[in-house]
Amino acid sequence: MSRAAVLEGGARWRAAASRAPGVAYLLAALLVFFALFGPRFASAPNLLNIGIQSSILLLLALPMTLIIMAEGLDLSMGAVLGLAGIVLASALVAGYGLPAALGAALAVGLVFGVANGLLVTRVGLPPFAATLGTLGAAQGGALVATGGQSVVGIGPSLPALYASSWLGIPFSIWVAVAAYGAFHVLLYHTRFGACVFAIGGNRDALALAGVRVHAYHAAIYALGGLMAGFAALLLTGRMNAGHPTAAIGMEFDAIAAVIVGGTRFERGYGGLPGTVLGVLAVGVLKNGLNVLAVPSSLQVASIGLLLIAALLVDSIRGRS
Amino acid sequence: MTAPAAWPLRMPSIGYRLLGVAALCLALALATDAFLTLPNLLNVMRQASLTFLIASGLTLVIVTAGLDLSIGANLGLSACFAAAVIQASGSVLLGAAVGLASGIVIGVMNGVMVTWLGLPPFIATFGMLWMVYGVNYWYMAGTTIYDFPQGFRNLGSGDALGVPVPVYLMAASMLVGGLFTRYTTWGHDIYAIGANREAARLSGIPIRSRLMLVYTLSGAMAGLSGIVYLARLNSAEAGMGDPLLLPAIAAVLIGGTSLFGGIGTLSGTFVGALILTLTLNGMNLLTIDTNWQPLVMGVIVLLAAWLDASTRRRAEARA
Amino acid sequence: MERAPIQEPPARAVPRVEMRGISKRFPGVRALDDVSLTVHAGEVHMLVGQNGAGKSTLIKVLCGAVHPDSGEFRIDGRPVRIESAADARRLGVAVIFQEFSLVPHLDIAQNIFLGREPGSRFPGVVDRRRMHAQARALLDALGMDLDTRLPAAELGVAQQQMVEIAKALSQNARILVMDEPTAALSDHEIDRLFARIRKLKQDGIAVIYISHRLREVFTIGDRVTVLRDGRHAATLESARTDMAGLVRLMVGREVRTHRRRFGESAGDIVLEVRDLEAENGVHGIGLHVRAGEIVGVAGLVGSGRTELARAIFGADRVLGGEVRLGGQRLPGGPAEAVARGMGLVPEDRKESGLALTRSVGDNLLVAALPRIFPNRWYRFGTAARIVADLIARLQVATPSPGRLAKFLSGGNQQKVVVGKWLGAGVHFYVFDEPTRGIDVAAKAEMFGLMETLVGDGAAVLMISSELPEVVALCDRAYVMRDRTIVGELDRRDLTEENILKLAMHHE
Amino acid sequence: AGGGDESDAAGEGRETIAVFTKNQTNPFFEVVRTGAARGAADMGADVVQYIPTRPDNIPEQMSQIEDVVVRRPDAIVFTPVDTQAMVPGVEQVNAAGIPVVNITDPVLGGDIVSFVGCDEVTLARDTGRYVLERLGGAGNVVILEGVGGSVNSNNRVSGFMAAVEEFPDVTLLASQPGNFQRLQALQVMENLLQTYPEIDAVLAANDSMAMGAIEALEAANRPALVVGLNGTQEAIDAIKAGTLLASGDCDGFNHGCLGAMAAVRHVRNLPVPDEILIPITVVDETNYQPLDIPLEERMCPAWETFAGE
Ligand SMILES: Nc1ncnc2c1ncn2[C@@H]1O[C@H](COP(=O)(O)OP(=O)(O)OP(=O)(O)O)[C@@H](O)[C@H]1O
Ligand SMILES: Nc1ncnc2c1ncn2[C@@H]1O[C@H](COP(=O)(O)OP(=O)(O)OP(=O)(O)O)[C@@H](O)[C@H]1O
Ligand SMILES: [Mg+2]
Ligand SMILES: [Mg+2]
Repeated sequence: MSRAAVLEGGARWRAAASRAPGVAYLLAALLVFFALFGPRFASAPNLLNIGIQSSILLLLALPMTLIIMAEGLDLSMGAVLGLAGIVLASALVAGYGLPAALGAALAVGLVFGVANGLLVTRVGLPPFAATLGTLGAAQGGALVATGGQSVVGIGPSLPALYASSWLGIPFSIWVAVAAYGAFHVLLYHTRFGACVFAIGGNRDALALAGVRVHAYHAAIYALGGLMAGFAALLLTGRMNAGHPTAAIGMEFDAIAAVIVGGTRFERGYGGLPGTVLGVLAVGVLKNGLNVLAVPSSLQVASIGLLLIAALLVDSIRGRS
Repeated sequence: MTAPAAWPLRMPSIGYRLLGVAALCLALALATDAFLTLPNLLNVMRQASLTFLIASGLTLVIVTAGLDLSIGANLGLSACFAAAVIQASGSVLLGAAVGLASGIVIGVMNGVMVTWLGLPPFIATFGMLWMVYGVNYWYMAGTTIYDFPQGFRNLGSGDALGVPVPVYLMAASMLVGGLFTRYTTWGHDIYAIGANREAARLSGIPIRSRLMLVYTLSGAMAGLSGIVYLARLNSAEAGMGDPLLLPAIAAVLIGGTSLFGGIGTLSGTFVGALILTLTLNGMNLLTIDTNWQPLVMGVIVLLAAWLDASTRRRAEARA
Repeated sequence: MERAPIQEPPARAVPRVEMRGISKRFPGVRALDDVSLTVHAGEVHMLVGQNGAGKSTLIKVLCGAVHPDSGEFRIDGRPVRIESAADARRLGVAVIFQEFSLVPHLDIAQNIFLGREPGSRFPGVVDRRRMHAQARALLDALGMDLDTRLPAAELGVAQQQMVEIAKALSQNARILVMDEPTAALSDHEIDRLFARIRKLKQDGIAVIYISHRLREVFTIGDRVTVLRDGRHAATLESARTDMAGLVRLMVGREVRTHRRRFGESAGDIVLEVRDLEAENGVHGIGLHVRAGEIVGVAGLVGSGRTELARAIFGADRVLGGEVRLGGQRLPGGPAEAVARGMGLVPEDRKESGLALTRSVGDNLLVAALPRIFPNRWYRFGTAARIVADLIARLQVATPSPGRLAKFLSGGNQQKVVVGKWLGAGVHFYVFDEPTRGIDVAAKAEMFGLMETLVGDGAAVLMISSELPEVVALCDRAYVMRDRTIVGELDRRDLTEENILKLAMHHE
Repeated sequence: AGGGDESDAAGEGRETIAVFTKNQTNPFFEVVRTGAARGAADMGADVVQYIPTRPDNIPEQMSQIEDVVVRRPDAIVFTPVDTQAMVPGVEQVNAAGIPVVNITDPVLGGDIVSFVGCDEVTLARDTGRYVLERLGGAGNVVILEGVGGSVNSNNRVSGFMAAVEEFPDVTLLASQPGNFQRLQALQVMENLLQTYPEIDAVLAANDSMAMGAIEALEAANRPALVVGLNGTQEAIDAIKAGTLLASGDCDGFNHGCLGAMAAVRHVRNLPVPDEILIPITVVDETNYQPLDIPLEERMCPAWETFAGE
C-alpha cells in the first residue's frame, strides 16, 4: 500500500517535471549561474529583493493567467493599476483611512474589470480591442486627474505598512504569497476555477451544464481589474506616492510572464505555478544582471532572449 | 460594383468610417478657422501617411491572425543604422539600403520564430522588441545622430507638386499593397490563412512561406518608415520608435481589421490612421490638454470595435 | 399530410415527458417539423433516423440548448418551460451528448461534476475528496478502472464516452437522454452500459436513447420513434417491429441500398502506400488505390482512420514508409500532395475543411488558385465564372457566391469542401466521413458525385462509419483496428458482418 | 589576472560609485554618465552605471536601488526618475548606510550628502529672457512643455513664464506639451503653425523639442527664433549653423563630474557642501566654444571651481 503510494508519488513528480514549462529549466540555470558568479546574489536580503520586486507583477500575472486561459487578454491592467494608485493616494491625501482608500482603489479596479468583462461578453468585442480601449480610458483618466503630477503627501500609514515585515519577510512578499494562495484555491478548488478551465477548454460544455457562462466569463475580467486595483496598494506603498504612468506597460510584462510560464491562448491550457516561475525568471534575470552590474543595454536584450528561449524550449520539447 | 468584386468580404463597414471622417472634418471646420486650410489638410495627410506606413505591414500580419509588436523598436533600429551609415559614408542611398535591410532582417527573424519554430506571435515579437531595443541602446549608447542632407530630408518633410512626399509613399504602398492583397493569389492565400489556418494548410497553401512573406513585409515597412521618420525628424535616437507602436495598432484596429484574422484591408487602415490623426490634430488646434489623448484614442478604438461587432453580422447575413 | 400512426401504450400513469408539436428551423434546414414524443417512467424509448433526421436537435430542445420555434413540453403532466440548460437540469433532464462535452484540462471527477461540484464548508470551495469519492463510485458502477484525477485530454474516445455516461448518471436524473452512447464502445462496455440502463429502468427513470445501431432497438428498447427529415415518421413497440420495417420508415421508401454499377476495368495504380508510419500513431500501413476505384476504409470510431488519411495526405508528420502518387514518391506536406493532385475532404469540415467566415466563392477557390491563375494574377471575372460553374455543377444551395460558409447547411458545406478540389485538378480524393451529418438527398448527391469522379478516371479513398455505405459504394475496403490495417475485403467479401468481424476482433 | 582578484585587490584603494540615470535614450544623460565616469576616474574610483531598461520607469529604478544596496557600493550618485516617487528608494539607501549624492533633479526626501545641479527655473528664465530681448521685447511666442506634470518640465515652464511676464508686449500664444520628444514637438508645432499665422519665437523645454520645432518651421518656411535647454551637442551644432538661437546650458557633464567627485570625497571624509549649483550659461553663437569639443575629450573642472568654500 505505502509502497504503491510512493511509486505513484514518484510517477507524479516525473509527470509534473515533464509538464513543467521550459522557463523552469531556464530559471534553474539562471539561479545556478548567478549564485556562482553574482557577488552576494545568493544572500537572504537579495533573495528577498527578488521577492519584493516580483510581487507587484505577480499580482497582475495571477489574474492574467485566468484571463488568458479563458482565451482572452487584458491590456488595460497597467493603466488601471496606475489610475487606482492615483485614487488610493488621493484618498489618503484627503485624509481617509487606509481601508477606505484601498476600498476606493479596489472599486476603481472593479469598475474597469467589469467594463472589460461586459465589453467582451455582452457587447462581443474582441478582448484585445476592448481592453486597448479601456487602457486608453484608464491612462487618460489618470493623466487628466493629476495633470501628470505625482500625488504626494499620503501620510505615514501606507508606507509604514509597506515597510513592515513579519518573521523577517517583508509585507509585499506576504501579500504576493497570500494572493497566490487565494488564486490557487480559486482555480483548483472552486467551481469558479473549473469554469475558468471550461470557458477556455469547452465553452459549450459549460453552457450545456447549465452554468451561466457569461457571468463567469465577465467575472474573470472583473477579477483582473480588482487585482490591478489591489496591486495599487503595493505600488503606492513602494513609491510613497501615486504616479499616473508608473505602471505603464506592466500588462505586457504580465502577459509575457504568463505565456512563458506555459499558459496558452487556446483550449484552457495552463496553470498558476508556471506563472510564478515566469514572473520569478524575469525578476531573477533583472536582479542578477544588476548584481553583476551588466550594462543596461545588455539587460534589455537579455529579457528578450529569455522570453524567446523559454518558448523555444517548450516548442522543441512539444515536438519530440 | 459587380457581384464578384463583393465576395471577398473583407471590410463591411468602411462606409460608417468614412462617415466618421466626414463628421470629424465638419466638426473641426466649424470649431476652428485653421482646420479647413490647405496647409493644414496637407499637414494632416502627412501625419496620417506616416502612421499608415508603419501600420500597413502590421495590417497584413494581423490579417493572418498574427501580431507584430516589434515594429516600433524595428523602426528605431533601422533609423539609427541608416543615420549612422549616412553620416559615415555620406551616401544616402547606402544608408537607406542598410536601414531597409535591417528592418527586413528583423522581419525575417520574426517570421522564422513564428513559422519554423512555432512560437506564439505575441510573445515572439515582444521578445524581439526587447532584443532590438537592447541592440539599439548598445549601438547608440545614449547619443543622437542628426543633420542630414536636405535632399534626404525632403523624403520626410518635403513637398512635391505641393503635396508632402510621405503622401506619395503612402499612395504608392497602398496601391502596391492593394494590388497585392486583392489581385494576386498570394494575397488571397493570406486571407485564407487568417480565416482558418488549418483549412488553408489542408487546401495546399504553403503556410510557412506565406507567413514568412507577411512578417518580412511588416519588417520591411517598419524599416522604410524608419528611414522616412529619420528624414522627417532629421535625427535618430534609440527610443524613437517606442511611442509609435500603440498608435499603429490602434490605426489597424480602428480601420476594421480583425485580430481574429481573415478580415481587414489596407485602405481601412489608412482610414484608421486618418481618424487618429484628425482627432489629434483637432485636439491640438483646439489646444486641448494632451493628457486627454489616451482617453480619446481609447474611446475611438472601442467605438470602432463596437461598430464592427454590430454591423458585421448584418452585413454578412445580407451577402 | 398524412399523420403517422402513434401507438400509445395501454393507459398508464401520466407520461414522464411529453413533447408536442416541436418545430425548429436552422438557416437553410428545417431540422424539426411538428415533432411529438412521449416517454414514460421506466421506459427506454429509442429514437432512430438517418443522419440529419433531427434526433440530436430534438434532444437539444429538450435540454434547453436549442430554442424551438414552436412546441410545448409537459413533465409529469405539468406544462413546463425550458429556456436554458439550467432549467432542464432542474427539471431532472440529463443528457449524454453526441459531441463530447468534456473539458480537456479538467480531470475526470471535475468533468463529471462540472457546474454541480459538491460544496464544502467554505462557500464556493469544492470538497474534492467527496467529489473524487463520488466519481469513483460512479466509475465503479460502470466497471471503469480509471484514476479520477486523469485529465480528460488524456482519455481515449471510448473512455471519454464512458465519462460522459458517468456524468449523466451522476445527476440522478428522472429523464436520461443518450445520444449515440455506444458509437465508440466495445461489446464489453456496451454490455455493462445496458446492465446499468436496465437498473435505471427499474428505478423508474425515463430513458431516451438515440442510436444508429438498429439492433439495439430490440435488445434494450421498449418503444421506438422514427424521425425522417425532421418529421415524426412513426412510434412503435419494439417487439412489434423488425429491422426491415424500421429501415423502411427511416428512409421513407422501400429499402433501396445505393447500388453502384461497378465498372469491370480498374485502371493503373494511382496511390500506393508502403509501410507507412506516422507521428499520429498509424503504423504498418500498406494499401493501394487504382484509377476508377472507390476504396473504403472501415473501422470503429477511434481505430485511426482519420489519422491514416492525414498521414497519407501529409497533414501529420510521417516517420517512415512511403506514399507514391502516380508512381512518384510524395515528399510530405499538404502543399506537395495538392500540387501532385491529391485532395482531402476532412471529417471535421468546420474545423479544417472550411473557412466559415469566408464566402462560398473564396472557399471554392482556395485550393485551385495556383492552377487557375498560374501567373499568380487574380482575375475576378475568371474567378466568378469558375465559382458559378462549380456552384451549378454541385448544386450548392446558396443565395450568392458571397454568402459566408457558416450560413450554409451541413450538406451544402460539404459540397463546398468537395468543390474546392474539383477546381484544383485533383485526381486522387480522400473522403473522410463524407456523409456525416448531411441529409438523405445530399448523401445521394455525394455518392453520385463520387461515382462521376471515378467514372472520369479519378480514384477515391473513402472513410466511413456507415457500413451500408461502404458496402454499397466501394470496390474494395480496408479494415482498421488499433491504428493499423487488419484486413482487406474485396467486392465479394464486402459485407457488414465481415467488416465488423475484422474491426471488432477480440483477442 | 582574474577579474575577481582585481576588485578585491583594488577594493582597498579604489571606491566603487554607483551612478543612476533616468534612461538611455536622452543624450543629456549620456553626457552626465560620461562626466561621472571621468570625475570618478580623476579621483581614482570606479563607476557602475544603472539605467532602467524601460525609460524613466519608476518601479524599475526602485528595484535597481534595492539590487545595488545588496552590492554595497561605497556611494551612490543619483538622478531620480521621479522626484517624489523615488524618496522611499533614497530612504532605503540611507537605511543601508550608503551615502547618496543627488544630481540633476532633486529628490524631495531622504538624506543626501549633497545636491549637484542647477536652478532650472532660473535656467529657463534667463534663456527666455535672452530670446525675448532679441525680439526687441515684443512679439508672439509659444512654449513647448516637457512631460506634463514632471518637476523638470514644471520648473522650466515656470521659468519661461516668468520671462514672458517681464515683457508686457510679448504675447504667449500657447503652451503645449511635447513630452520632451522631438516627434511630438514637431507635430505640435505643425499644428500650432496652422492655428497662428504669426509666431516669432519658440521656447522649448529641451533641445530635442527645439530641434523638432525647427524642422516644422523650416518645412513651413516660417522663420522664428527658437531656444532650447540643455546645451546638447546637437544644439551647439544648430547654433553654429544658425538655426537655433540659443540653448540654456547647465552643463550635464559637470553634474556628473562633481557628483562623482562629491561622492568620492565624502567616502574619503573630505568636506562636501550641501549644495553645488552649477552656473548657468545661455549658449549662443558667441560663447559655444567651450562646449564644442567631443565628449570623450572633455575634462572635469577642478573641484574648487564650483565647490570651493
Ligand atoms: N446549429 C445548427 N445550425 C444549423 N443547422 C443545424 C444546426 N444543428 C443542426 N443543424 C442541421 O439540422 C439538421 C438536423 O441535425 P441533427 O444533428 O439533429 O441530426 P441527427 O438526426 O442528430 O443526425 P446524426 O445521426 O448525424 O447525429 C441537419 O441538417 C443539421 O445540419
Ligand atoms: N473527439 C476526440 N477527442 C479526443 N480524442 C479523440 C477524439 N477523436 C479521436 N480521438 C483520439 O484519436 C484516436 C483516433 O480516433 P479517430 O477519431 O481519429 O479515428 P477514426 O477511426 O477516424 O474515427 P472517427 O473518424 O469515426 O472519429 C482515438 O483513439 C482517440 O484517442
Ligand atoms: Mg446527432
Ligand atoms: Mg475519423
